[in-house]
Amino acid sequence: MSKSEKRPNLAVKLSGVELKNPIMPASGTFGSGKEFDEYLDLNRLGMVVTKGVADVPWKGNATPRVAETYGGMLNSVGLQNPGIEHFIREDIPFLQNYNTRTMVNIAGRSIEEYVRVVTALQNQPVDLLELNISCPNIKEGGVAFGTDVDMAYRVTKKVKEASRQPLIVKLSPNVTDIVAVAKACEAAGADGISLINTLLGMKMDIKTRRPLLANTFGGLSGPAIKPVALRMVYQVAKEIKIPIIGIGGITTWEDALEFILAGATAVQVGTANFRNPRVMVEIIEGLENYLKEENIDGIEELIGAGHE
Amino acid sequence: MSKSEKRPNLAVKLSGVELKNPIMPASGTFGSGKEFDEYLDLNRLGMVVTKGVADVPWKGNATPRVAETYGGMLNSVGLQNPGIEHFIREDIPFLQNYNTRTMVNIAGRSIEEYVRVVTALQNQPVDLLELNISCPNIKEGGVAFGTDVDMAYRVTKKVKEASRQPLIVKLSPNVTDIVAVAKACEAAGADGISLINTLLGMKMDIKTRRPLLANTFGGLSGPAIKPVALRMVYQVAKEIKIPIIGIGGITTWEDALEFILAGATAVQVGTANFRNPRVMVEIIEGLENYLKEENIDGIEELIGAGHE
Amino acid sequence: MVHKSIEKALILKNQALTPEIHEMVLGVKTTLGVTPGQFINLYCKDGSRLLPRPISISEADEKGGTLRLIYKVLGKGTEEFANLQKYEEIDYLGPLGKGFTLEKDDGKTETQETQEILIIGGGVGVPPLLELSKQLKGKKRVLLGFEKESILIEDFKKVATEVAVATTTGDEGIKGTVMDLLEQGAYAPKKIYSCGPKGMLKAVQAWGRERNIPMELSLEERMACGIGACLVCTCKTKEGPHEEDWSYKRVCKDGPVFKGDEVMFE
Amino acid sequence: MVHKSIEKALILKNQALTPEIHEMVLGVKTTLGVTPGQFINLYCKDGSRLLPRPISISEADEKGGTLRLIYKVLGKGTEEFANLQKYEEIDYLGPLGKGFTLEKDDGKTETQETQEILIIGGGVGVPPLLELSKQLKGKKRVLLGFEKESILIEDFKKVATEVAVATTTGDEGIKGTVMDLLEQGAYAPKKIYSCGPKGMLKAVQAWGRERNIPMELSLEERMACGIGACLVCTCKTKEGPHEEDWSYKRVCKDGPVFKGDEVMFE
Ligand SMILES: Cc1cc2nc3c(=O)[nH]c(=O)nc-3n(C[C@H](O)[C@H](O)[C@H](O)COP(=O)(O)OP(=O)(O)OC[C@H]3O[C@@H](n4cnc5c(N)ncnc54)[C@H](O)[C@@H]3O)c2cc1C
Ligand SMILES: Cc1cc2nc3c(=O)[nH]c(=O)nc-3n(C[C@H](O)[C@H](O)[C@H](O)COP(=O)(O)OP(=O)(O)OC[C@H]3O[C@@H](n4cnc5c(N)ncnc54)[C@H](O)[C@@H]3O)c2cc1C
Ligand SMILES: Cc1cc2nc3c(=O)[nH]c(=O)nc-3n(C[C@H](O)[C@H](O)[C@H](O)COP(=O)(O)O)c2cc1C
Ligand SMILES: Cc1cc2nc3c(=O)[nH]c(=O)nc-3n(C[C@H](O)[C@H](O)[C@H](O)COP(=O)(O)O)c2cc1C
Ligand code: FES
Ligand code: FES
Repeated sequence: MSKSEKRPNLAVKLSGVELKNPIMPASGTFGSGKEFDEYLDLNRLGMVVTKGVADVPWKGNATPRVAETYGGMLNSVGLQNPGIEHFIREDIPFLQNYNTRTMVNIAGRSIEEYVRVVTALQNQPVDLLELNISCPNIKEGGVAFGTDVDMAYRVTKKVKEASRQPLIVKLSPNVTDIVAVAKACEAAGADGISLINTLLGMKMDIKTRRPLLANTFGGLSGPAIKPVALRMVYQVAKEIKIPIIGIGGITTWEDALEFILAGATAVQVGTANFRNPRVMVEIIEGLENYLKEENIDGIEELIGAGHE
Repeated sequence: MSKSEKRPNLAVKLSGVELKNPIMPASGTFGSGKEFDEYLDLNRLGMVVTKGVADVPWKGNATPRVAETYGGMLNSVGLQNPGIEHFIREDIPFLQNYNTRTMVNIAGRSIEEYVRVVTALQNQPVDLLELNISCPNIKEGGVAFGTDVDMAYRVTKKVKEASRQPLIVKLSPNVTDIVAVAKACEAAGADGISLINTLLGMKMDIKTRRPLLANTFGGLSGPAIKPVALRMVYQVAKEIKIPIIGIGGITTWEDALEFILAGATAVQVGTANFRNPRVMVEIIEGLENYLKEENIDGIEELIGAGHE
Repeated sequence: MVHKSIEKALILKNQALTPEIHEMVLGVKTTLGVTPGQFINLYCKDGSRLLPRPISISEADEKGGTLRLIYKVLGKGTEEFANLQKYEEIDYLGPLGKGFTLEKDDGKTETQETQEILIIGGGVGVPPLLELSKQLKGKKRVLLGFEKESILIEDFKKVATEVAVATTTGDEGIKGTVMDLLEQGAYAPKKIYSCGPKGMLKAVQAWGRERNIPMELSLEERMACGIGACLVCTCKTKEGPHEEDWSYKRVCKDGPVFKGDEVMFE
Repeated sequence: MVHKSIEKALILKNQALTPEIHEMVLGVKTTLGVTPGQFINLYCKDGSRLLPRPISISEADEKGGTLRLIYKVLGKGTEEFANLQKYEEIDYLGPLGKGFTLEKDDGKTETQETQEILIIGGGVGVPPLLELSKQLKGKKRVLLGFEKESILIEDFKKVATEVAVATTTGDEGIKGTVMDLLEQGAYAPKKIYSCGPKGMLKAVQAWGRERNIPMELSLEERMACGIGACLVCTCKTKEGPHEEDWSYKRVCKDGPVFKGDEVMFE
C-alpha cells in the first residue's frame, strides 16, 4: 500500500470504547490470549475477549467434552476456569503487554457470584465486561438466567450496579423470544448485547449406543449456526438502541460483514479459530480490502445497513 | 441374500399404525410423492408424508425462497399449497396406487382452518395426520401455536376431536422449553410428536446488502441442525409416553440410527432428498445391513436404547 | 421400473473462455431425451455445499455422448467446478425441466425452413440457445448481449442465418443491449425464443406482445430439488383474464421454458 | 516476530500397511524442533468436517524434511486422508504438544547407554514410540500389543535391543496383551515410556508404580484447537497428596506426554 493511499477505517465505537476494528475472539475459544501469541499479533485485534472466569476455580465437566458435527461442533467444557484471583494475577499482566482492548467474560451460578467477579475487576485495567447468562446450571429456579426475561433483568441490574466498566450481556439463543430478553437487559442498564452463545445440542455415538459427550448435551457452535445467530442479531437490532456484538459461525470476512449489515457493531470469532489460528487477521484484512474496493470510508457506515 | 437368511425386521408400530420401516419423507420436501416416482419405488418407504395442505389454496411467499447455508439451507416457501379439495381430488388417488402408508401434513392459520382440513379428510384413505403448529403467521395472539404451551394444548385438543385418524403434532424448535410444549400436546390427546420443524434463520446478500430471502427470514434445515433436533428428541423421549418421529438433518443411516437411539420410533428425511432423490432407499438398506451385522432381530429393540 | 438416479460424468474438458465464463464438457452414459433448454443438477464435492447447482445444457452430442456446459464463476460452487481437472468425475442428475418446443401439439415441427425465427440471449442465458439454434428449422436470427466479452459467437454462426452482438461496454458488436439490436433491426419474426436476465426477458416480452408474436422464455430461479418437489423455485404465471388470476409455477419442473404470455414479471 | 501458521505439506507416500492402518509421509518445510511424542493437526479438505485431526509424528527425518504418520482409518476424516493421492497437498499445523523427555532438567540426557529402558505401546499408540526409540540411549526393550496384525516391527527392530509382540487374536507374537509380555519377562527398567489405549496405560501405570519406576505416559483425548485454548481435551492430574487435590490439564498443550505419577485414570 502506497503511503498516499488512505487506509480504510475499520474503527468502531462499542459502548463508549473505541476499537481499532470490530474483530475479536469469542470467549472460551481463545484462552486468555497467551495460546494465540505464537500465531498472530494480538495488537491486530479490535479487542481480546478472555475465557469465562468465576469467583472461584471451576473444574468443568468430564471428557469427552467435544464432538464434531456437520459444519459445527459441540462442546461441554462446563466453564472450567482457575477463578478470578488467578486470572488477575496471571492473565491481566500478560494482556497489559499489548496495545489492545480487553473484555473479560464473567461466569457465575448466582447473582452473588457474578457480582463478586465484577467487583474484583473494578480497579483492574479492563475495558469491558461480558456477562455470560447462558450457563445451564444455576441456583435460582433451575433455569438459566438467559432464558427467563425477569431473571435476565434482575441479574443485569445487580451486576451493572457493581461494574465500573461498561457491561455487555451475552444471551442464550435457546429461547422462544430473543427480543424480549434483549429488551429486558437493555431496560436493566446493559451497555450492549452479545448474540449468540451456543445452541443446545447432542450427538449419539452409534458404536457405544450412548450419548457421545460425557455430559450428554453440549453447545453447538460453528458455521452451522450462523443463520440462527444472524437472524437474532437482525431481530434484536430492530428493537434496541444499545450496540450488539454478533457471534456465531463467523469464519470469513463475508460472514463478519453479514452480521454488521444485520446490525452488529462488532463481531466475535469462535470455532473458526480452531481450524485456523490466524483467521481473525485474515478477516480483518478481508474487510479492509472490501472497504477499499467498494470505496467506503469507514465500516461504521455499514452497521445495520441491511435493514431497509 | 439367500432365502434361508432371515431378513432383518425394520417394522415399527407408530401410534397404532404398522410401518414396514421407520423411514419416511419430511413434509414439504417430497411433494405428494409424484415427483419422486421416477427416482424410487414409493412402496419401499415406511410411509409417504405429503406437503402441508390447508383448507383453501395458499400462494406462499415471493422469491427468492431458498438460500444455501453452511451444511444446510433456508426456505421461505410459506406453505404454498393448492388446498384440501384439490389434494383430495388429485393426490390421494395417486397415492392409492401404492402399497404404502400415508400421512397428511396439515397447515392452518387458526384452529378453525385446521379443523376444516382434518374434517375433510375424515373419510379419506389416510393413515395418519401430522399437524404442523409451527407456522409463524396465525390469528390468535400473533404467536405461532407451537411456541406457546397453552395454545399448543388448545389446538391439539380441538383438532384431535375432529380427526378420525391418529394425530401427530409437529413442533417448532424455536422455543425455550420443548418438553413443556410436547407434554401439553400429549395431555391434549396427541397420538405422537414430530420433532423438529425448521429453526428460524436468515442470510444477508452482501452484494445487495439486503436479506437474501424475499421474506427476510426462513427455516433452517439440513445436517447443520441435526444436533439440536437430536437433543430435543432425547429430552422429550424422557418425558412423554406417545411415540416420537425424529426429523432434522437426517442424511445417512447412521443419522437415522442416532435418532432411534435417542427415542424416535420413526424418522423423516427432508433436505437430504434434494441432494439425492434416492437417499431414503439407501438409508433403509443401510439400516438393514446394520441389523444384520449386529445380529439384531428387530429395529424396535433400539428405540430409545441410548438412554441409560 | 428402472429408476433414475444421480450419475457420474467424466470431465473431458474444463477451461476458461473468459476470466469469468468457463466451459465444461462431460462424458455421460447417454444424452438421449435431452431437449434444448433443459438443465442438469451438478453436485459440489464439498459437503458444506448441499444444494445441486442447476446448469443449462448448451450442447448435447448424442453420438459422442457428451454434454457441453457453459458456466459463470459466481460463488463457491461454480468456483469449485472451475477448479476440477480433466478426467475427474462429477455427479449430476438430469436432464431436468421442460425445454423449448420444437414440435407443435400435432407433431409437426414448430418452425419451418422458410420461417423467420428470432433467438435472443443475454449473458449466461446464451448457452442453452445454442442447442436450440442447432435443432430449430427456419431463418434463425440470433441477437446476443454481453457485459464486455462475448462467448460462443463462432458456434452460433455455424448454425444461424445471422448473429448480432451487443456489449454494454462496446468492446464487441454495438455498444448497448439486445434491445438496441432489436429496435435497430427490422425484425418481423414468426416466433421468438429467449433466455437471459429478468430485465431483458421483460423487455423482450413487451416487444413481442406489442407485435403479437408467439414467444418462449426461459427463466432462472434459485432452486433446491430441481425436480418439482420443494416449491422454492416458483414464478408468477397468468391463469386467466383478470389481474388476480395468477399462480406460482415451478421453474424447475413446469419450466424453465414458459410460453411468453404466461409469465408475469414484477 | 514471525508467527506460526498452517503449512502445506506434500504427500510423498500414502499407503495401507494393514486394511485399517495407513502410512503417510509428508514433505514439509522443516522438521526442526520436533520432539518424539509430539503431534500435528491434520486438516480435512471437506468443509463439513471443521476440526483438525491430531496425528502423532511417528518419524521425523530432518535431512529429508519428512514427517511420517501412521494412522488408523476410524471415521470420515481418516477415510478422507486414506483417499488422498501421492503429490496432493494437505494442510497441517505443528509440531504441537509436549513430547517425551530426552533430556533431564540439568540438560544431561535422560537415559544412558547402559540403562534398561522399557517402551510399551498398544495399537495406534505404537507409532510415536518409533521416533522415541530412535532417539533414546540405553538398552531399549520394546513391548508392542495389537489386535490382530502388527505394524512397524521391522522399524523397531532396527533401533531397539529387543522387540516383543502380543496380539489379542494370537496371529502374531504371543496371544494376549502387552501386560502378559510384561508379566512374563523379568524386566527391571530404570524408566518406562508408554503410549496406547487408556486401559493399557492404566495397567502399565499400576505395574510401574508398584516397582517405583519413573514413567512417561502419552495420552489421547478428543480435541478441538490442539493448541491449548479451548479446554476440551483435559485429563485429570494429581496436584497434591490428597484425593481431592486434582486438576484438569490439557492433553494438547500440557501433554500429550505426562509424568506417570501425575495422571489419574478413572
Ligand atoms: C435452470 C437454470 C439454468 C442455469 N443455467 C446456467 C448456465 O448454463 N450457466 C451459468 O453460468 N449459470 C446457470 N444458472 C445459474 C447457476 O445455477 C448459478 O450461477 C449457480 O448455481 C451459482 O452457484 P455458486 O455456488 O457459484 O453461487 P453461490 O452464490 O455460492 O450459490 C449459493 C446457492 O445459491 C444458488 N444460486 C446462486 N446464484 C444463483 C442464480 N443466479 N440462479 C440460480 N441459483 C443461484 C446456488 O445454486 C446455490 O444453491 C442456471 C440457473 C438455473 C435455475
Ligand atoms: C495427541 C493425539 C495423537 C494421535 N495420534 C494418532 C496416530 O498417530 N495415529 C492414529 O491413527 N490416531 C491417532 N490419534 C487419534 C486420531 O486423532 C483419531 O483417530 C482421528 O481424529 C479420528 O478422526 P476421524 O475423522 O477418522 O473419526 P471421526 O469419528 O469421524 O472424528 C470425529 C471427531 O472426533 C475426533 N476423534 C474421533 N476419535 C478420536 C480419537 N480416538 N482420539 C481423538 N480424537 C478423536 C476427531 O478428531 C474428530 O474431531 C491421536 C489422537 C491424539 C489426541
Ligand atoms: C470450546 C468453547 C468454549 C466456550 N466457552 C465460553 C465461555 O467461557 N463463555 C462464553 O460466554 N461463551 C463460551 N463459548 C461460546 C462462544 O463464545 C460463542 O458464543 C459460540 O461458540 C458461538 O460462536 P462460534 O460459532 O463462532 O464458535 C464457548 C464456545 C466454545 C466452542
Ligand atoms: C422446502 C421445505 C418445505 C417444507 N414444508 C413443510 C411443510 O409444508 N410442512 C411441515 O410441517 N414442514 C415443512 N418443512 C419442514 C420439514 O418437514 C422438516 O421438518 C425440516 O426440513 C427439517 O428436516 P431436514 O433437516 O431433514 O430437512 C419444509 C422444509 C423444507 C426444506
Ligand atoms: S427447485 Fe424444488 S420445486 Fe423447483
Ligand atoms: S484441544 Fe483445545 S485445549 Fe486441547
